[in-house]
Amino acid sequence: MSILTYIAGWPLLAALALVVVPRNYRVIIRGIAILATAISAGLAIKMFCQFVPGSDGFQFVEQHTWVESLGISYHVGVDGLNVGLILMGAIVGFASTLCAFEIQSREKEFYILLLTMIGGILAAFASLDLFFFYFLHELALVPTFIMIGIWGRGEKKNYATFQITLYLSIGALIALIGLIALYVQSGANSFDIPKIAEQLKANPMSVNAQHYIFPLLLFGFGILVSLWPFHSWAPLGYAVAPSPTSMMHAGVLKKFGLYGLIRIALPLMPQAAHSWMNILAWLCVGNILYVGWVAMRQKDLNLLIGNSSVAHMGFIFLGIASLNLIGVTGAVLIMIAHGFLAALTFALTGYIYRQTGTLQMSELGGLCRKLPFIGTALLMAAMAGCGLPGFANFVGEATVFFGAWSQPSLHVITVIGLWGALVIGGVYMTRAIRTVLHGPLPEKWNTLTDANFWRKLPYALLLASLFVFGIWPRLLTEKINPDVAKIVAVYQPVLAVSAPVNTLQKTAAHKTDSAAGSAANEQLAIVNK
Amino acid sequence: MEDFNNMLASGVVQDVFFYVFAALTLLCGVLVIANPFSRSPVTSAMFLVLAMASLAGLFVLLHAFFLAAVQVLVYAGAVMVLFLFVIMLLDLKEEERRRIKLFGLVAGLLSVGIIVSVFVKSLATLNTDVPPPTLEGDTISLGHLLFTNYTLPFEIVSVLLLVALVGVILLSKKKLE
Amino acid sequence: MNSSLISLEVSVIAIGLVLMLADFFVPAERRRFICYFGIVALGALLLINLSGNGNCDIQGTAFNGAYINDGLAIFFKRFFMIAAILVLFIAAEFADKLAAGAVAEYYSLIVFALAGMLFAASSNDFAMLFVSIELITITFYVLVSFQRSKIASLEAGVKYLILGALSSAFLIFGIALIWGTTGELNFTKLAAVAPQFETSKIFLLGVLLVLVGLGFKIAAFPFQIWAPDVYQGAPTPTTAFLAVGSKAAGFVLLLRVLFTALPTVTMHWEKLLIVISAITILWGNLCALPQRNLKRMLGYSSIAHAGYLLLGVAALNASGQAAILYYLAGYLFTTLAAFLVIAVVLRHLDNTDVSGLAGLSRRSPLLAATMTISMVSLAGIPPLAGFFGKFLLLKSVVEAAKATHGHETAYYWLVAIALTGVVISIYYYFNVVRAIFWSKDTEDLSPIQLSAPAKLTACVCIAGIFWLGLFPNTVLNLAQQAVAVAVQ
Amino acid sequence: MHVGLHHYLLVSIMLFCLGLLGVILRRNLLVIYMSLELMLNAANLALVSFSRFNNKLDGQVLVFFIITVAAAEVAVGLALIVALYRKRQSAHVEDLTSMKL
Amino acid sequence: MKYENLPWLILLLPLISAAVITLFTLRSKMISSLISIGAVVAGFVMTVIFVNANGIHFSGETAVSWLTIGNLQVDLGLKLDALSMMMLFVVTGVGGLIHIYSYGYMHEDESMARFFACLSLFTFSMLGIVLANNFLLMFIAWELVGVSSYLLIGFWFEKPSAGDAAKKAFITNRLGDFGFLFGILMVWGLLGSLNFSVLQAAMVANPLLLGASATVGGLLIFCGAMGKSAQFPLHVWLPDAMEGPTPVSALIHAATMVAAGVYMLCRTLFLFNHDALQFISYIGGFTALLAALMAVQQNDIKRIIAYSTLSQLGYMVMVVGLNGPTPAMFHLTTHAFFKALLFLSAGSVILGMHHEQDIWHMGGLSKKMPITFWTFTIGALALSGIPPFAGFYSKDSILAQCLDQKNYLLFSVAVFVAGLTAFYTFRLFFVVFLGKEKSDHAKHAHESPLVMTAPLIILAIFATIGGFIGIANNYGSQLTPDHETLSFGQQLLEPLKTPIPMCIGILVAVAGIFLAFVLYKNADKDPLPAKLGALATWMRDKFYFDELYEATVIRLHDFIAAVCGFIDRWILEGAIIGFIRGGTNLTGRSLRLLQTGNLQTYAFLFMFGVAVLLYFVLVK
Repeated sequence: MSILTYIAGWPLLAALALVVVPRNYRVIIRGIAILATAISAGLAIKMFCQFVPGSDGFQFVEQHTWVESLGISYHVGVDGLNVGLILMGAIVGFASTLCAFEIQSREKEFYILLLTMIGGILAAFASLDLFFFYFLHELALVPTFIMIGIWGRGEKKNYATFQITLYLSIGALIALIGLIALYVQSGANSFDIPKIAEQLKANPMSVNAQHYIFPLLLFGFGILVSLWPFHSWAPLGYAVAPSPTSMMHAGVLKKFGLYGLIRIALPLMPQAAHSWMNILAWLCVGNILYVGWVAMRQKDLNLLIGNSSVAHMGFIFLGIASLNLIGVTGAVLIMIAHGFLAALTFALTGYIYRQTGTLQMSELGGLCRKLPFIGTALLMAAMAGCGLPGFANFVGEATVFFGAWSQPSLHVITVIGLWGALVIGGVYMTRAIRTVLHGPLPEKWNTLTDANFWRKLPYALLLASLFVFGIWPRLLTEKINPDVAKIVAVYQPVLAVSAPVNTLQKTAAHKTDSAAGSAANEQLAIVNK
Repeated sequence: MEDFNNMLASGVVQDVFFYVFAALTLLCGVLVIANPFSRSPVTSAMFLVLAMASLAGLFVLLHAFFLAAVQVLVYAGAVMVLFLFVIMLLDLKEEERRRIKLFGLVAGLLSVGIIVSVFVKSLATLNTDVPPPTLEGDTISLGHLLFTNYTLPFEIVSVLLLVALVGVILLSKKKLE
Repeated sequence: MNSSLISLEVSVIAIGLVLMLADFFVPAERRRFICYFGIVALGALLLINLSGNGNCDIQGTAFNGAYINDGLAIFFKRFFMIAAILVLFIAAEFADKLAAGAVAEYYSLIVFALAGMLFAASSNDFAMLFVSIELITITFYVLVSFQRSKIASLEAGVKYLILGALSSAFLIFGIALIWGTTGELNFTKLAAVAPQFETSKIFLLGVLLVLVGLGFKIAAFPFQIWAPDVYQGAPTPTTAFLAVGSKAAGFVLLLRVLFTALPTVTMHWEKLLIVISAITILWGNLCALPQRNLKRMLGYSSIAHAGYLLLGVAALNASGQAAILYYLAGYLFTTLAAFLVIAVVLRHLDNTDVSGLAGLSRRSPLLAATMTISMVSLAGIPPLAGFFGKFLLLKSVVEAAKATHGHETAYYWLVAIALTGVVISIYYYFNVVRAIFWSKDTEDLSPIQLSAPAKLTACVCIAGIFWLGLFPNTVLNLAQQAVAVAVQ
Repeated sequence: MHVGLHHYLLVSIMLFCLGLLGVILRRNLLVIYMSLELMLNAANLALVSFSRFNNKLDGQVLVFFIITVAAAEVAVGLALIVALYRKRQSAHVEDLTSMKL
Repeated sequence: MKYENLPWLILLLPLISAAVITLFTLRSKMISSLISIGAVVAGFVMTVIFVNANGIHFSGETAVSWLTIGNLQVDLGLKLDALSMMMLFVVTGVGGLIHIYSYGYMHEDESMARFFACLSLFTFSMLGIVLANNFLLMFIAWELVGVSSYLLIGFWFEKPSAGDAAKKAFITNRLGDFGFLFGILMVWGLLGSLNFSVLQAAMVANPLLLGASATVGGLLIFCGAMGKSAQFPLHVWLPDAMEGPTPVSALIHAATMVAAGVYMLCRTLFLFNHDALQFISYIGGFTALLAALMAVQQNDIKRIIAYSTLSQLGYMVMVVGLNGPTPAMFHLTTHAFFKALLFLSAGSVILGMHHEQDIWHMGGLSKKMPITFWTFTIGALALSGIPPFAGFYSKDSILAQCLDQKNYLLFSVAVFVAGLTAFYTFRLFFVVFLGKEKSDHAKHAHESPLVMTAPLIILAIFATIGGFIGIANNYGSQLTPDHETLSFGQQLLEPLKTPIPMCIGILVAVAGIFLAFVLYKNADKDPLPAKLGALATWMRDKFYFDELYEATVIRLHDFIAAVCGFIDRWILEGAIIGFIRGGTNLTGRSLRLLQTGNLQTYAFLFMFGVAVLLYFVLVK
């Protein structure tokens, strides 16, 4: 069996096991959950290291037919697009299981639901079969509903619960229709993505068909990713959800739609994609600017973070909309980076909430004094959130900007994106830090206690991953690049026009190490005389 | 006598009888549902009996003698007796004249009107040049058919009757201990 | 002619009689256990049937083609058997709400209704169609109004009676017109001659009237009006059987009439079918939305599900009919699970409001799980049976949209409406889930004692729901073979 | 002209619709039920006349079934109405609205 | 190129120390501070070794590829040439001294470890800016510098003012960075590379490569400098930044970070066309003037120096704009010496005064803290451009450049500013050190410990001799093509080459000092407001720029945010979604009304259904 099956299988298996464990064996329940997710995280790292960049086709493939009459099969495998996502998902899953310490009542149910969610989404990312791709993602819907319902916070709980559930199912259903239509139109009589791709390569879909399938996928997935103006479920939902849930959701599940767009919509329906991209680009302005401004207005820390994470989706969409190697790679980078980041921030706010019982920023303040570790971590998270170099997010955002800029039609939007990333992001993040962490510490918070080792673990883990990929992005880009290149190859004719006119690539291209030095020297010599 | 036979042969008599029975049936039908003089269910029931009887007459004109008999026995006999029994049992008094909701009436009439019109319209498309009828609905042929081709439905109906029997007992038994 | 084909039906009727007679020999206080005999007997029959022994799965016709035993029939017969067995289990739980003296009759009537359904499954001419439908309907008149002590039950009975009689009057008249114009009662023969009557208005009128009669049974718009009241008033096991058995019987007959008897006619009516299914979906879901009474809500939702099933009819292709069969199979376990919980939990409450489920998750995890899974499956969410069924239905419609010429947009609208319906339904189904897990109403946390059979039933239902959601192969193949023979 | 199939069918159709009207207009359950019987009879008439003019007996067999079934139905129905009347002391449809909306 | 890995070590040591401190030694002040100081001092030593090995006049690069996506190539690359070497000296040298100084200054603050961690982080990122060989790497370091300054300004985060100042600095810098990255994108889009050498080669090969967008691109890149070097209109953050500990003010907001803008301009000068440079120079001149005027009426010892920093930065930017990178870098270096010196002395004064910063509570400190007094004096003289101190030479070269470019307007501005500089510097000098004590803090003031005074002395030495030890040579050799290397003597007498600016410079400086002497010799309150009236208040209130921005930029953003918030809450959430939910619910409730429970209605509906069905199928 493929390692991927194990990565996704352990959590699901653990969920099943927990069903039979009596509910008062709390330690055992936690133990099983943490162990399972730890194993799958470990396996994910192993898989990530063993992954061979740029080898054509998928790796760690496993396939079993499931319903041969419909051409549905359990088919998993990774290439550059999802290898990082699976790694991210597994790590975040582990972290969120650790953060589930904060759940005090009815743990058994909670862990079962959480593990189902984790396993499902990991498998969904690994799946190369349209049907399972959808099927496994939907496993998370009911857990989300129940988790927010039972363990959620605040008085808007019920409203938020139903809103998030309905939005997610609307999006999912629209996407489902898109997928079915794709299956029917492709005529491959198979849900297998590679098969469909081949089939369509041989005889492409009619532009007409593309033009009604693509919007279905775009908006279906878009709703799942809280594309403006379908975003309003996200901040509220994350604000009321218990932090492990919002970690998984904002961190991992949200990436599903984007992954779907890149994996399915872009390569299979090039003409439609190309003509829809301008609309997408303008919608993502809504995410970046509008939602950014909305975030500035928030009084509740979680709502602010939720809005900011919606705003971040805008950059990913921008990257996708640029339809070129740099932009799409950047989009994938942000997807991974934001996964870690969102999980981190929600974990931290969850800790603060458990300590203080509120996230109203007006009531907090000066927490850095009593919670140095949490405070510092939150500071770092905020900085990463407004695109500070050193964190993975910066790499992604910068890449996206370069990608978008090399698409002349997107110049304006790129600039808007810059403004959103650098200024607006900076403003609300620093404001939040100022009110929550800086300033005098109110009397009532003198009793707060900083995280102990076990509590620190998830935060440290997530921060570490942010740093690793932020400082050495080649770990990811080398894997992502070749496969993105395959996808955007379709659009090359389009791009050839817009690619920056540069005669210097040859000189700039092969210069690493001190060879560069000498190269530069000669040029300088020319310069100086 | 002589010319009467001629009339029979030419079918004039049948026609006359048809019109008589048809008129009778419809008239009684009308009186069943809307009787200007009395709204008591009893009168409705009596007119229903008449309607059934005259239908039996039409059956005879259609040479369905056995069915005519069954019609009289089962419907005009058993069923209507049952009705009357129930009416007596419940000694339903005169249905007090409640105000008929005008909207309901109009809409009802409208829909029924539509149905009638559609029926009649489509009736017009029926092809009329059928060979002169020769079929005789006598008991032998009917019974033969019933016990060869239609055995299964016949048996099922027997089960159905059993069910009905049980049901009626269960529903109308004074007290189930 | 091999009348041995009907051995299954005959033995079922025999079981019914035995149950009825058992009344004499069993003391009143033990009578509720009579049904376990019936369950065992039916179970044995089912096993024989599934194992393929006996001659239940011999394909062929009998009684001059009036009776046909093909894939479709076999599929539905197994379906009805399972349904009846589960309903009997529910009835056993519910028995203490029935008059002690009549329990045995209740069970036997269920079995007779089953017999009617079995005949319906393999009826191949209009006479059979008529008598089997009437057998089902008349049995249900009694079953619905069985709780004589409750006004609601009687009232539901009368409503069902009058409207049922009305619909069968239309049905008869329809049959009369069809036979009158074509001179054929047998479906197979009809299929041969029907094309030359396609223009004859009176023939089409007859077909429409037959459809009216069947539409009433499956509670399709505009003949759905009876469903909520009857579902609410009837004793819970009856409601369960009504929701599953009678609806399925309606569908098998619908499939026979539309696709075996009159395929050529049906092909011209895609618009009509599309409209009906669309309105049915919307109507059911919209009305269920503000509903607080659980049984009534399920009544409305059963209308919606009839609408979803009609998607498969409207698709006018084999995959659509296979989807209908699959969906019904899922619907069987899902609905029966829900009614089992209702029968057990809400039996003692005077009203069957959703609030009655408050705190169920603490009172009885098993029942809570059962109800949740059933609701989620009804809402059509993976990995449960309901999802795969809806998936197949939608797929068939999209395929139809691709195949058809001129009606694409109509089909796309149909899909859109179906989606709307699903989303609305998610709202009210999840409301039930909410009531189970957290709610503002006062929760009595007295744990519920479950009898072993009830536990068994719950587990069977859950297993069925998951099985159909996760391992669709077996049933899907069966369904596809079934429609393969039913539709040429 | 000669009396033919049309005339019989016309009669049966009118009878049928009379039944419909009765169901809509009358409020007494028993009378409504009688109207339903009228409709069944209309169907019977249609069948018989068809069978006469198509020279096929099947229609009459069908009528035979219909009459039997109708009888059974009537029996059950009347029993039901009686049971209801015992509870409610009324056979008026307006009094049967405990379940609505 | 020998020891080519040494620069990497120089760059990474501070980062490592920062990491080590945050991860392990936050508990112990001692170890942390030693690690941090060690890192930067080691950096200085290694710089010396490296330069000795390779000489200063060479240029090379060492790079490893960091990110390669299609035609986006970013290297982790170091550009090693005179410019970066000199800056290395400044950063590690002056930085090292300030590190040492802070050990004394901060040693009773309980979160000293955190302080040194941030300091190391800053040093790392500053070195990053200096050594970066491509735009993106420089931008990265640029951002990191911004954040470390944010951390250090907000070091005492419990003080609301500190928090606010940090926030302000960060956001203002972000505004600049926005333009900077925008410009970078533009350049990359047109030239297809980020590497400085490659770009320079390209631009030299074909100066018109940037085409129409040359001016815009240049100005956008200049925006970065505007933010970091606090040029008008983004100058508002620097004075507030004085909320940070004094060493921070000295290191970041005087010596190094604020100079980064100027450095960046010199590094990328080849990109700027004439118009862009014009604009830059005027911005610089205006800033210089504005800041000098503000400085005249400040009463906080640190703020006065801060404003003078502003105005000196204005000088540098102006002269860069006047196509004189050499004078700019020259002045940058000397300024680093004497401004650091002034700040540190001010710091020791503040410490001696127990954190009293208002100059009107000081006075007569010359006896109590002699060393500080003398070092400060040297710094003041250097700043006011009195020969033979370093400031004289660099400032003179600037004035000369102005004349050389025939830009008389800017020349006169520069001269006037020189006068003002001398005036406010010595205003401060007289009020603080001479005259009588104006508070009892002043009476009990005491000299600072050796660990603080030693750096003062070293800096003082450099502030004195900095003008003629070949700094200008080293810059010039790279920056100005026709630069001839001068011997020591030539350097000493360099100003005589351009007598006019020299004489005017000295003249106005002396005049300024004299005026200050007249006004503030043992004055115990400021006589100026009486004389100047409204103008004085305007100067004191910084010409109301903060208020202006408060009223316009911030308000506007908040307003838009409010509008979006409203739309999100009420239109999108409330109206639209509410409408859909309510609408569906209402439809359901109204459809339900047909379910009257009345059998007759049902029968009627049934029949009506049949009628409609028949009608539509058979009639229509």
